[in-house]
Amino acid sequence: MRVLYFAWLRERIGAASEEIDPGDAATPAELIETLKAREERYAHAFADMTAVRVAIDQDMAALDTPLAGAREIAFFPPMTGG
Amino acid sequence: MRVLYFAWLRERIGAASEEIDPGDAATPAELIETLKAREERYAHAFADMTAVRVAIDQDMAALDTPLAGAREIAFFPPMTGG
Amino acid sequence: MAQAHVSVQAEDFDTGAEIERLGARSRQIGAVVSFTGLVREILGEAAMELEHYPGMTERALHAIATEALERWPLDGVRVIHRHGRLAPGERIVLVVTASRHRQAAFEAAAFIMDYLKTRAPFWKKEAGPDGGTWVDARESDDQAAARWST
Amino acid sequence: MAQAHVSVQAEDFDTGAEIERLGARSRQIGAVVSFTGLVREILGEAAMELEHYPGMTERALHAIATEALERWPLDGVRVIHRHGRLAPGERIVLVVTASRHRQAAFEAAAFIMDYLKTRAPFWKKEAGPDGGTWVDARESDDQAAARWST
Repeated sequence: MRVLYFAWLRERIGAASEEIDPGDAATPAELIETLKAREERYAHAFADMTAVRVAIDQDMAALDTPLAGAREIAFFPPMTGG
Repeated sequence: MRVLYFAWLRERIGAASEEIDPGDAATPAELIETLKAREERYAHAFADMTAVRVAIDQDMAALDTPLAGAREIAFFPPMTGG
Repeated sequence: MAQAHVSVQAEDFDTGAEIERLGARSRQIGAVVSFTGLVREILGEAAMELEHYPGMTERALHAIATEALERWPLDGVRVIHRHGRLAPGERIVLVVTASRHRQAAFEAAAFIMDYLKTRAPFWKKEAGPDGGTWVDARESDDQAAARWST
Repeated sequence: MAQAHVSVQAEDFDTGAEIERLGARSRQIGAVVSFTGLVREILGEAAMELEHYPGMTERALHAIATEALERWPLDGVRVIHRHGRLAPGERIVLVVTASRHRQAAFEAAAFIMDYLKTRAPFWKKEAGPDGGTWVDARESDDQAAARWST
């Protein structure tokens, strides 16, 4: 599964994208827990979950949306365009 | 006193402006009555008073606004700009 | 308070240049809203004639623009209204508002257009046989203007 | 229903040309409203960097513009959003709506901007010492977007 990070999530994790095997993770929230347990930089990036938004296959999703069949998942802070 | 007419009021009266001695007329409504009594074309132009608007010295006014000291009075239909 | 800039003219105007000019007035401006009014084609390609009341027109537009400046935190207001003969597709009116807040810029531009429709002394005549037809005022314009009075 | 036309690009755009192009689509268009967003000068002359999510950005803008076309009687919608490095005073975003009714054009443009602020994947970083600062999302933008949900 391709995982993308934007803005300060990208900076804290130190990568714009990576291939990750989601393992047993069935939702974005579970995927985040897997990553946090794996390395400190993920724990740091995902410390404040109120500031984390998620998109599955380029559509906005919730942290508990099923990942089933997803090819691309993106994590980013609230948007500040316009 | 200078009296101006616009749009179909101008066309029906057949003049864009004229000098008129208001006589005893103390308001635009009284001035209109004076004009209507004077000539048929005014009676025709001012037949439907719901469609007549008035400005005194280039500010919107009411038909019963005192004319005292006015130099220019204008009659016209509701505005249709923009 | 910023100044309103109002023009009544027969000539066309450059929408992009007006927007750019107003936006460049201050580095605090984050939002520029414009309204462009075009002559709609009602019956064929006939042009229309826009009559106005010279002197009062400028006064009325200036009063409306100044009221907008008093009601909203604006950095600039520009109003241009044409008169004379105009063909379908031609520009009639331009309103541009600049502000640090986008909602202020949107509301002020809508307010100016609503007030302009009922308070600026312009009258439209559509060309046609029998010398043409004067356009009737619309009740919906009165209602649109009324929503701003508190 | 008219089609939405959306662009995400690093290059600047020509506001006047975009307004003219949309207004020329139909002789029934009487109202063209535009919103231009400019980079405000917050702390000195420092530029900012606008990051986005290629692919999703276009999808999100297209979805927002299409929702506006469904909600209001529009004859056209144009949205351009820039990304990359932008200095104070530069244009960031353009929204243009065309309609036969001025209120539809105004409301649709305001709606698109409100939704764009909270639903289009852009992130602003202000340049500065220590590598710059990511701009915080504002609660007022969430509230502005919420007023359109019924």
